[in-house]
This record gives sequence, structure tokens and C-alpha cells, in this order.
Amino acid sequence: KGESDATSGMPEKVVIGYQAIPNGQIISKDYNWFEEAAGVPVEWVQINSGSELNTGLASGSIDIGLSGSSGIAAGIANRVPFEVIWIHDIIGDNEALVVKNGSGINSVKDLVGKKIAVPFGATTHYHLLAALELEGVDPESVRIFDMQPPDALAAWHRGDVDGSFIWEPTLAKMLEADGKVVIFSRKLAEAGYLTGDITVARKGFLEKYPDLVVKYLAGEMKAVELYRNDPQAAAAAVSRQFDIPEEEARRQMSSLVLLSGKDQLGPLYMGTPDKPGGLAGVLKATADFLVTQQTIISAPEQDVFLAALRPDLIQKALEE
Amino acid sequence: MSSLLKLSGVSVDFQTKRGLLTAISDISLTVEPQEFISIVGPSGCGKSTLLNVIGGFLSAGSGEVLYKGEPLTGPDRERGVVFQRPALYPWLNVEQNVGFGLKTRGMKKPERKEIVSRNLERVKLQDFGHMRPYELSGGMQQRVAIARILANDPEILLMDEPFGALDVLTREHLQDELLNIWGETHKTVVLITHSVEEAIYLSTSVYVMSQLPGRIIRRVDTPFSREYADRDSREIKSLPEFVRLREEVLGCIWS
Amino acid sequence: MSSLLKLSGVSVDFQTKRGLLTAISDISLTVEPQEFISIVGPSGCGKSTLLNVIGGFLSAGSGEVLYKGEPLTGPDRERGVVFQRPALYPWLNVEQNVGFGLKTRGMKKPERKEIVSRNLERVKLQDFGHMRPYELSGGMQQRVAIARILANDPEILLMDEPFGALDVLTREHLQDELLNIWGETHKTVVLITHSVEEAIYLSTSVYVMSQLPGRIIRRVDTPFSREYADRDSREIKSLPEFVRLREEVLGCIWS
Amino acid sequence: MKGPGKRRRTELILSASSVLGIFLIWYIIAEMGIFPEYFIPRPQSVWRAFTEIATTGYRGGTLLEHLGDSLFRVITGFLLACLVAVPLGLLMGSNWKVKAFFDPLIEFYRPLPPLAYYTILVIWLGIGNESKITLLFLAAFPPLSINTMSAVATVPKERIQTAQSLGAGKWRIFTGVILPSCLPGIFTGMRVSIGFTYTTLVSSEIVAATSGIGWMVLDAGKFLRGDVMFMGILVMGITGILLDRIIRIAEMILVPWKGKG
Amino acid sequence: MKGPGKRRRTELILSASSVLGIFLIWYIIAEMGIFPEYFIPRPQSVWRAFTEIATTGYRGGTLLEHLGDSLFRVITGFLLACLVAVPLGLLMGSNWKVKAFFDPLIEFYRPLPPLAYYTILVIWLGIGNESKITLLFLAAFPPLSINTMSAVATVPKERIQTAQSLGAGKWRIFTGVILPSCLPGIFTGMRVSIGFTYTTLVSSEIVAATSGIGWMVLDAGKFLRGDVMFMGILVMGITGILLDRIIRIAEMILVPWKGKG
Ligand SMILES: Nc1ncnc2c1ncn2[C@@H]1O[C@H](COP(=O)(O)OP(=O)(O)OP(=O)(O)O)[C@@H](O)[C@H]1O
Ligand SMILES: Nc1ncnc2c1ncn2[C@@H]1O[C@H](COP(=O)(O)OP(=O)(O)OP(=O)(O)O)[C@@H](O)[C@H]1O
Ligand SMILES: [Mg+2]
Ligand SMILES: [Mg+2]
Repeated sequence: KGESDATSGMPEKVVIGYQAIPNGQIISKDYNWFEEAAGVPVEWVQINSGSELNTGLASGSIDIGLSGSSGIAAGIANRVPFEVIWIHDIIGDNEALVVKNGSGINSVKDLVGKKIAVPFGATTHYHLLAALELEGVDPESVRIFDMQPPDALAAWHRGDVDGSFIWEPTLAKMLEADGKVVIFSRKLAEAGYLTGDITVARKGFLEKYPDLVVKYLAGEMKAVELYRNDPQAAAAAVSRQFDIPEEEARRQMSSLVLLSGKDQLGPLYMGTPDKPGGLAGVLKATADFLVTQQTIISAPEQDVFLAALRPDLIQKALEE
Repeated sequence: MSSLLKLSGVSVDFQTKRGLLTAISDISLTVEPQEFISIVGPSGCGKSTLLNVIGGFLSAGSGEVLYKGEPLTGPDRERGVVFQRPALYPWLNVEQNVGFGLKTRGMKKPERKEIVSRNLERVKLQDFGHMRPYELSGGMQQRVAIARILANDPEILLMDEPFGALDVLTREHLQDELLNIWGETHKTVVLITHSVEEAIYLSTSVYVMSQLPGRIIRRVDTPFSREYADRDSREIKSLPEFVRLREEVLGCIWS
Repeated sequence: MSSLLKLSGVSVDFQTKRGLLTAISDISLTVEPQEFISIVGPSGCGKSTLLNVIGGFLSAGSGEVLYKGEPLTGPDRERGVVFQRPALYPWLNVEQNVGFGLKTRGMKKPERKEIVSRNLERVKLQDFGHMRPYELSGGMQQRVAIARILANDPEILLMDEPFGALDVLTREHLQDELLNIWGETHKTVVLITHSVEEAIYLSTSVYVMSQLPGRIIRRVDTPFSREYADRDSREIKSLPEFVRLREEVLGCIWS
Repeated sequence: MKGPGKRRRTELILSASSVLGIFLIWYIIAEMGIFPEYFIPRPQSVWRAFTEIATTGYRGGTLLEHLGDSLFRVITGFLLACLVAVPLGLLMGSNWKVKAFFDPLIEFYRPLPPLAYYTILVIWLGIGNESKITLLFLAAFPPLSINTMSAVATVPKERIQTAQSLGAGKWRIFTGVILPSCLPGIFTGMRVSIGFTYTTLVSSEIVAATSGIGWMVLDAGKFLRGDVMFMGILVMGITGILLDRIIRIAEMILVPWKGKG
Repeated sequence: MKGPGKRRRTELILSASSVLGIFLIWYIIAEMGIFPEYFIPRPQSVWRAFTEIATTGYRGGTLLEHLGDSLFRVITGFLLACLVAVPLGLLMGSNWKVKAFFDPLIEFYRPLPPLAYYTILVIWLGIGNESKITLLFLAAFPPLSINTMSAVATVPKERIQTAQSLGAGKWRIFTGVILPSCLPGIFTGMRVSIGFTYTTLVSSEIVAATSGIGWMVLDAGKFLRGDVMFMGILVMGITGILLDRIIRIAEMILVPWKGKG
């Protein structure tokens, strides 16, 4: 697999896991920036969930990959051998709790006794429960169903559910079909329940080829720049990758919050090696929350989360 | 009254890898009600094929088959068949096998039981009613198949070597039973057999078939079953007339 | 020299729903090399069961079976069997069925072909070598099974009503073929048959079995196959000594 | 030949040794710690998960409740499929017109993955047990109909001809000759089918389930609860064996002539 | 009876009418617009998706490439399973010791859902084709081994006894008598198995695939591309029918005696 060819000090190939989320990674993939910088073959594989990423990392068949913050928190709690190298995006308006117009739900408090669909284990699952906690609603009093987005949409159309905490493009389709937003993820992030998509690198890989990881980060940064300076070109790249219309790509991307390398080193996120940011705390809180949900057995102390963050790599990439 | 069964110019071909194989060719014969005809002929000459045509299981490639004046369309309960290999139902015991046809007609249990046990006695299997076919010997299976068709009481009995796997004693017993039934119920019988003696003893006429492709090469009328129905069989079989007819049929086969 | 085959006090029970059924009971018999023994008896008396024991397919519930002085453990090619129902292989054509045993022994094709066609001629099926078993008539299938075992050239031939489904002519032909082979190759034969005439004509001794549970009730030694091997069969069958022995066996069966 | 008792004992020893062998391999791999505990948990952890979930439950239901929900779905789907597929298979096997009509439909949907068309079922039938049972029904169907159809093709034609000449009508031949003749094949189909249905259980519990053993395994997988996953898989395997055993026993009772007819 | 030509025509008409019927129902439902287009797309849209993907491709591969990748996985897994399961099934059927050893293992893993144990395969075999093909192999296995085992139980014992008395050894009986006797059952198993394998394809392409028709369907689902999903499902159904047809034709050629032996 991605292991070395000892003489040159380079791996045979690098395997990168991506998700079907329109973000910087996809732009970088489209422009082949990493391929050009790395000088070794790059294989892009699509993964669908945090657990898949964790499995791929543990089996050594994925070197770099991305997942929602819930999956990352669970991975760290379970000591999956990876380290966080990049925050992909902060979830802002691309995930939201939508409900049917006629459902009589106007606030989170009204969810009591209603049927809500959410993909378990995803960031929106965490956010739904967080929203309930914020408003002091007992999660037991809400009927929560585990559904993937297409099925949630199907149930929505049938009227089997009253609402869903979901992401694009399903979110837009629900809104079109007589829906309204109760709360955006952005709001919950502001309240301290930050969620986002996070890129990690496999420990074995990172130790051997830190330079490659830095090169990868450089590509990500370039992508953020492109997104900020030339949204048209960024949307075109995403549209090429996902075979979706360009306007649709632009619409979906506009609700994302992409962070530059500098942003990530700020106090809200990774921070620097000397001045750690808030991310470790966010991940710890997420993990603690999952423990209360009986979904992971225990969450480690905060330093374990902190130790899993590698802002130094971002610093290096910025220097170059 | 029209003939019960009338075949004219019947031929049957089989498709094989190396082209068509004509099993029977241009067979014409007429069976009147209450006749008892036997068919003898060399192995593989088309006797079973002919019986399949009469039974309605096989449609003739050419020629015409009339039953009671109407073209034959398929098998039905008027023509009961005993196949060369007894096709018993392994999921039924002997009694149930024999009662299959009766149950089909919705006959009530007591009556059915009565008929079944009478016919099992006929073939001397009264003690084996509860056994499954695969627990029986070859000859016993053949006897169950005979009892099954007798119990069903069809108009014509079509029998393909029904006594082939039986010992002398059982065979003679069943021959006489068959003669009795035929005499009492005025059935019509078509019997395929390899025993010329059996054919002459039982039937009113014996048809001799040729080698493949099977044709009918001789018809010999025999009087014994009509005239001597209640005489001793061994005695009949040593009558000079019997011996003469037997030699005639055998001569015809050997030629 | 010890006996080729020696059964002492052999019994076989079958488990049925209503308890044990004793098929054969306390059977003792000895077969010397080059003997030709026949077994006759009523239908369902245990003849096939006995053959299965000798073949090594069924282990005796009690008693002892010795083959060449050793306890019999299972079937092997020294004892070739023709079953009551010919078990041909439908995926092989007639030639391949007959050559099955030879091919098993790794015999080369030309030699095999030679033996196969010689044996197909013996049973008069030389023209049907390319056909599949399910395209044959009942009698033809039986003949293929006979050719198959003859081609394999075993030491003992165990045959369960091999001629049961054959017409007179073919039957007499095969009887004479069997006698020739026996005379030429000094084989040992155990034959189950329903024809007392056949038994007396072919064998050196005839065993008569009783009703179920089968026991041996009589042994009749017959001289014809040894003494008159090259005479005309019809002539032999009308010899007074032949008729006497036939009556003796039949009398024993009827009693 | 040995007595049946001795054979029974040897069988047990062999079966036990193969099961124990696998168990041992598991134990050794787990103890060696090559893979993290959430992928290959140690037998002790799995046992702990078992006792815990059997008593206090997993996310709102005890093990027995989850299992009961799943078994209800599987068995209902399977039995409904038997009721439809076996008669239809018999009909298709004995009547070429029926076959010509239904064959393309069954052949078409048969290779389709439940995951691909489940959403469509949800649209029609909603997120309740109806869509789940329908999915299981659809999974159970093809092995039954195919095995039944093939079995019809091997019914010796003399059996049917005998029945015809005994005066049996189409219906009687169908129920009294073809059906029993096909029982061995039908039972083989049932055995294949129940296993298949069970493997589809997880797919069916992907959508909107919050109970069921398949959902439990999936959910545990999402959060890397390897111990719960293993426990769930073991429970599924064992209940699967039990269901299969029931069918085998039914076959032994109902088809004593297998291989003898 | 009618000539074979006429029958062939009637068959075609019946099959076509059932297919057309379903098509019509689809068309009407789609045109009525009860459900949004991304759930029940109109036939025209599906056709457009087909021509588009056949020529320009879907996310980096044309339809033929996706299909090729998937067929390679399915066929490899299936053929490997045939190579192992058929001999093992024959052995298990003819030797109770072999059966006692392997039966519990097969019976145990058989009801397990691929989705549940796929993770473990990925850990061992990585995310490449190895784990996918292994999953398909495991899916293809049980119908083959069970059908083969059942077929062995129905071999008339006289066939084996005849071979023994002709001097055939165990090996020759195995290959020359038991195997051909079981061919009808083996083919039934193969037909059930190929369908089953195909339904497992999507599960196998769930994890870390970027090609394959199953992946395409799943991925299209994420983007609510109902037209692509339907197109993928249609393609899977049709190729499934073709694979099945190949097995049926092989059976007709290799087992001409079916129902006659
Ligand atoms: N598998 C079995 N289970 C139970 N009983 C059986 C079994 N096989 C044979 N029998 C019984 O054993 C007895 C002897 O059977 P066998 O086949 O040896 O008779 P046979 O002498 O060969 O008769 P036939 O001349 O009719 O072939 C019969 O009464 C039969 O019912
Ligand atoms: N299904 C078939 N396909 C091809 N040829 C067949 C088929 N059935 C029978 N035959 C051929 O037709 C001929 C007549 O067969 P049939 O069974 O009628 O003979 P038979 O007179 O009953 O012989 P036997 O006395 O041996 O039973 C035989 O040569 C046989 O090979
Ligand atoms: Mg015949
Ligand atoms: Mg017998």
C-alpha cells in the first residue's frame, strides 16, 4: 500500500480519502495541485463517513482523509492512529434543522413529540442533540429516526417525518418542498457547539513523510485562496468533479465557511503549538457528548485531543 | 357402435443427435370394447411408444388416433396406465398410492379404504399398506402400480409389461386376477408383454411387432380367455391348440 | 482351495415405521469358483437384499460373509453387479456407459473402443452407441447395463433379473451369450431370476427362497449348463430330465 | 460401520473443534493487539457488551427486544415470500406462459441491490415496518422461486402422466404430484433464502430504524463500538443457524424420502 | 400442440408485455408527477442520463468503464466461489466428517450481513479490489455450497454402487458420478448465487470506491440524481439478466438430461 520504497524516501503512492462535500479539497483535487507537488502517484478514494475513514486509516490503506468532527472525535477517543492536520470547513449554513411549514414547529422547544430524521453519527446528529440540550429539551421526548439524506427526503415527501437536521443538497430540496429552517448550524457553532470537516493524516504516514503532508496543505491553502478570490473558478472545479451544474455548486459552496491557514492558527481553531486554540476543547466536548449518547464507551482527557493536533504543519506550509 | 380405439397410419419419430429415429411406423389397429389385446415384439421396437400414443401422452407424428370416434387429445381417467417402470409417489405410503385416483374423485374415506384394501389383497400386499414405495422390492412396487390402476377402475387398461418383475407364482395369480376382472367388469385391455404364453393365454388377439421401426407384422386371434375363463390355467396352456398358436406367434417373431 | 464366497447365518433387518422387518434370515450358502448359481423365490422375499449383501453394499445384521476367506468390507471390481433397475449414467452415451469401468482403469482408447463395441454387439446394440440412456427403451437400458458389466470383466457376476424386460428372442440370445462367456472365461455367476426354466438351463445349482423373511428352502443341482453347453437350447429344454427338474423347483415354490 | 451414537459423537467433536478453532484464532489475534480493540475486540469485551446489553440494553432496547424486532421482520418477510414464491415457482415451472410473463420481472429485479431501490420503497411504503418487511420479502423471493422452478423441471414425467391417467385434474396434479415432488428443492430454496433474507436485514434496518439487531450493529459501527458490533454479529450468526436448523428439521420430517424416490 | 416457432413467439409477446406493462406504469406515475423527479424520474430523463453517461461519463469514468469495473469484481468473486464452493459442497455432501467440520462455519457466516463484517475485511485487505472481491466471494459462496450439498443427497445410490462395483475409486466416483449427477443442482445454485452476488455489489462498492456501477448509483443518490440512479439500476438489472442467461445456456448445453435421468 502506501508504504515506502526505502531508497528514494518516497511512498509508492499516496491515498487520499475525500467526501462528496463541495470544499477546498475538491478544488485542489480538480487542479491536481498535490499530484504536481508530490511527484508520486496519488489515488483519490471516496469515503462516506467517519467510520469508513477510521477503518481505512487503521488498515493503513488511507494516508490522508477527511470526516465530520463527530467522527474525528470518536476516532481520537478510540485512539485511531491519526493526527489532525487541517480544518476543512466550518459548518455554517449548509447544515440546518428544517421542518415542515405545517408542522407547528417554530423553535427547538416545539420538537417535543415530533418526528425528526437525522443520519446517526453525522455532525447534524450531534447538532440536533446539542440544540435540544441548549433549549433544555429532553432528547427522549423527541422521536429521532436514523436516516440517510435521500431516505429522509423520501420520508419528508410522504409526511412520515416533521423535520430533519440535514445538509446540502437535501436541505435545499426540503426547503423547496414546503419547509423552513428552525436553526442553522452556524448558530450552534456560535454557541460553542462547533462542527466542521476535518482532515487527518495517518500517523505512520505523517512520521515518515511530513514533507508530503506539508505539500498537501499547501494545495489546500491555494484552494481556499481561489475560493475567496475567484468563486466562479472554484465553483467550476466542483461542478466538474461532482457532475452537478455550476450554479448548484456555487449555491452549495456559498454556505460553507472555509478557513485560510492563518485563520486556523487563530485561538478559535487549531491555535499554535505554544498557544493552543479551541479545537481540542470542541473535540473533547463532542466526545463527551457521544459518551452520554452511549455511542462511545469513554472520552479521554483534553490533552489527548490536544496532542492529536498538528498546527506546526500548517505553520510550515505557510512558511514555504 | 364405433370402435373404442382406432389408430390409422400412426408413426412417431424421435429427434436424436444423429437425426430422426422412427420408433413406430404406419401402425393401424382397432380395439373394440371388451377386447383384450396383447402386443409382443423385440426389445426396443416401439411397444412403449405405441402405448404412450394410445394413452395420450405422446402425439403421433403422422396418422390419426380416434378414441370413441373422437381424436385423442390427452390422457384421462378412462385409459388407465401401468408404466414399464412403476412411478409410485414416495411421499405416500402404499395404501395412499393405491387410493390416489379415488381421492382425486373425492371418494369418502370408508369407501376408499374398502376399495384400496380389496385391491391390495388382489396383488397380495395387504400387509404392506403402511410402507413407503422405497421400502418395497421391485416386484412389490410393480404390484402396487397394478393395484393403483385397478382401484381406479378405468374403461381401458393399458399395461406395459406389468408382470415383468414377478415370480411365476405371483405372475400366474395376477394373470388370473386380471382375467377375472376383465370377465366381470367388461373392461378393455391393451397389454404389452414379453411372454408369448401370457399373451395367448390372456388376450383375444395378439399383435406381433417387427424390429425398429416398429410395424405390426401379424395379428393372431386367440380364443382362450373368452372360452375357458374358468378353467385351470395349466391345463389350458397344454392344450394342443394353445401350443399351436404359441408356436405360430413364436415362429413369427423368430422369422 | 477355500470357497470363493461363503455366507453363514446371514440376516438383514430393515427399520420401518412399524418396527423391524426381517428381509432375509439365517442364510448360509457357499459359492465355489466357476459355479453358476441361480436364486429364485417369490416377489419381495429378499433376493435383491441378498445380492446387495454379496455385492458388499449392505452389511449383514448378523452372520458372516467371507469372500476368498476374508470378511467382505465393501464393493469392488471383482464382483460386478447388474441391478434390478439399470442405473445408467445419463450424461454419458451408451458407448461411454459401457466403457466406464475400463476408463476407470486407465485403459487406452483404441483398446477400450474394441471391448466396448464387442460387448455392444453381444447385447445387439451396436447401432445405438451414440444414444443417451434416456433415449432408449426399458429393455435396451437393461442390455446396456449387462454390456457394461461384461466389458468390465469381473470375477463374479451378480445379476438381479437381468433379462426381466427382454423379449423371448433377445432373452435366449443373451442367455446363450452368458453361457458362452461363463464357459470361456471360467467366471462365477450369481443370478436372480423369476424364470425357473432360465435358472435350470443356465446354472449349476438353483436355490429356492421362501416367503418373507427369506430363507433358502431348497437347493437343486442342475447339470445342463456344464454338460450340454454347445447343444441347442430348445432341445435341452425339452429333455425329460430338464422337465423333471423344472417341475421339482416349481413344486417347491408352489408348496 | 460404526453405530449412530458414535458417529453423532464424532460429528459433535468435529463441529466443536472447528468452532473452537475460529474462536482461538480470534482470541490470539485480539490478544496480540495488531489491530485496535474497536476493530478486533477481545472476547472478554464482547462478553461484557453482551451481558450489559442483555440487561441494561442498547440505546433504548434490550438485546432481546432488538432481536425480537428483527426476527419479526425477517420471519414475516420470509413467510410471505414462501407463500407467494413457492406457488408462483411451481406455476412458472409447469406452465411456460406463466413463466414467460413473470420471468423477465423476477430476473430483472433479482440482481438489484436493496440499497439501490430502498429509497423508492420508502416513498411508497413509508419508514415503518412495511417497507422493511417488503424489502426482506423481495430478498427472500428469488432463491425460493428459482429453486422451485428448477425442481419442477426435474419431476419425472411418468409421475405426472400416471396422475393424469388416474383422472387427476390440473389442480390435483399441481398440489398432489408436482408440489410434493418438488419439496426437496423447495427446502433447499428455503435454506438459501432464509440466509439471504437475514443478510438483507441490516440493509432494511438502515432506514429509520431505532431498533433491531441489524440497526444495532450498524449504529455501533458508526461509533467504533467494536465490542457491540461483534456481539451483534455473533447473535445474528447464532440465530441464523437456529432458523436454518428449524428448516432442516422440517425437511427431515416432511421429506423422509429425499434421495430415495 | 403448437410448433416450437409459434410457442417462441407467444413467449416473446408475453415477456414483452410484462416488461412494457411495468414500463408503462413507470411512465404514467412519472408523468403524473406525484413524486418529485429525483425520486421517480421520467423515462426521457433516464434516457438522457444514459446517453450522457455512456458518452461523457460520470465522475471520471464512462458507463462502460464503471460497468466493466463492477463486472470484473462480480465475475471474479463468483468464479472463485464456484471453484471453492462446488467441490467443498460435493465433499460435504458425500463425507459427513467434512460436513461436520465446515457446516458450522458456513452456517454461521451465511446469515451475516456484508455491511456488518465488511469493516473487518477492509482492515485485513485494505480498501482496494481485494476486499471487494472477497466480499463478493463470500456472498456467492453459500447458495453454491448449499445447493451442491443438497444435490449430493439426491444422487440415486445405485449410481454410486454401480461405479464401485465397476472398480471406481473415491476420486473417480467423485468426479465421474457425483459431480455430473449434481450438475442440475449446481446450476440452480449458480443462478441463485450470481443474483445474490450482484445484489452485494453495491455493499462492496460502498466503501472507498470511485468506480463501479454500484458506486455510481449510491453516489447519484447522495446528489439526488434520480435519473442517474434509475439508469444505473436499469443497467444492473439488464446485465444481471444477461449473466443469468449465460448460466442458463451453459446448463442447457452441459445438462441435456435434466429431468430425464
Ligand atoms: N430400504 C428398505 N426399507 C425397508 N424395507 C425394505 C427396504 N428394502 C427392502 N425392504 C423389504 O425387504 C423385503 C425384501 O426386499 P427385496 O428387494 O430383497 O425383495 P426381492 O426378493 O428382490 O423381490 P423382487 O423379486 O420383487 O425384486 C421386502 O419385503 C421389502 O419390503
Ligand atoms: N425420448 C426418446 N428419444 C429418442 N429415441 C427414443 C426415445 N424414446 C424411445 N426412443 C427410441 O424408440 C425406440 C422404441 O422405444 P420403446 O421404448 O417404444 O421400445 P419398446 O418396444 O417399449 O422396448 P422394450 O421392450 O425394451 O421396452 C427405441 O429404439 C428407442 O431408442
Ligand atoms: Mg418398453
Ligand atoms: Mg428384487
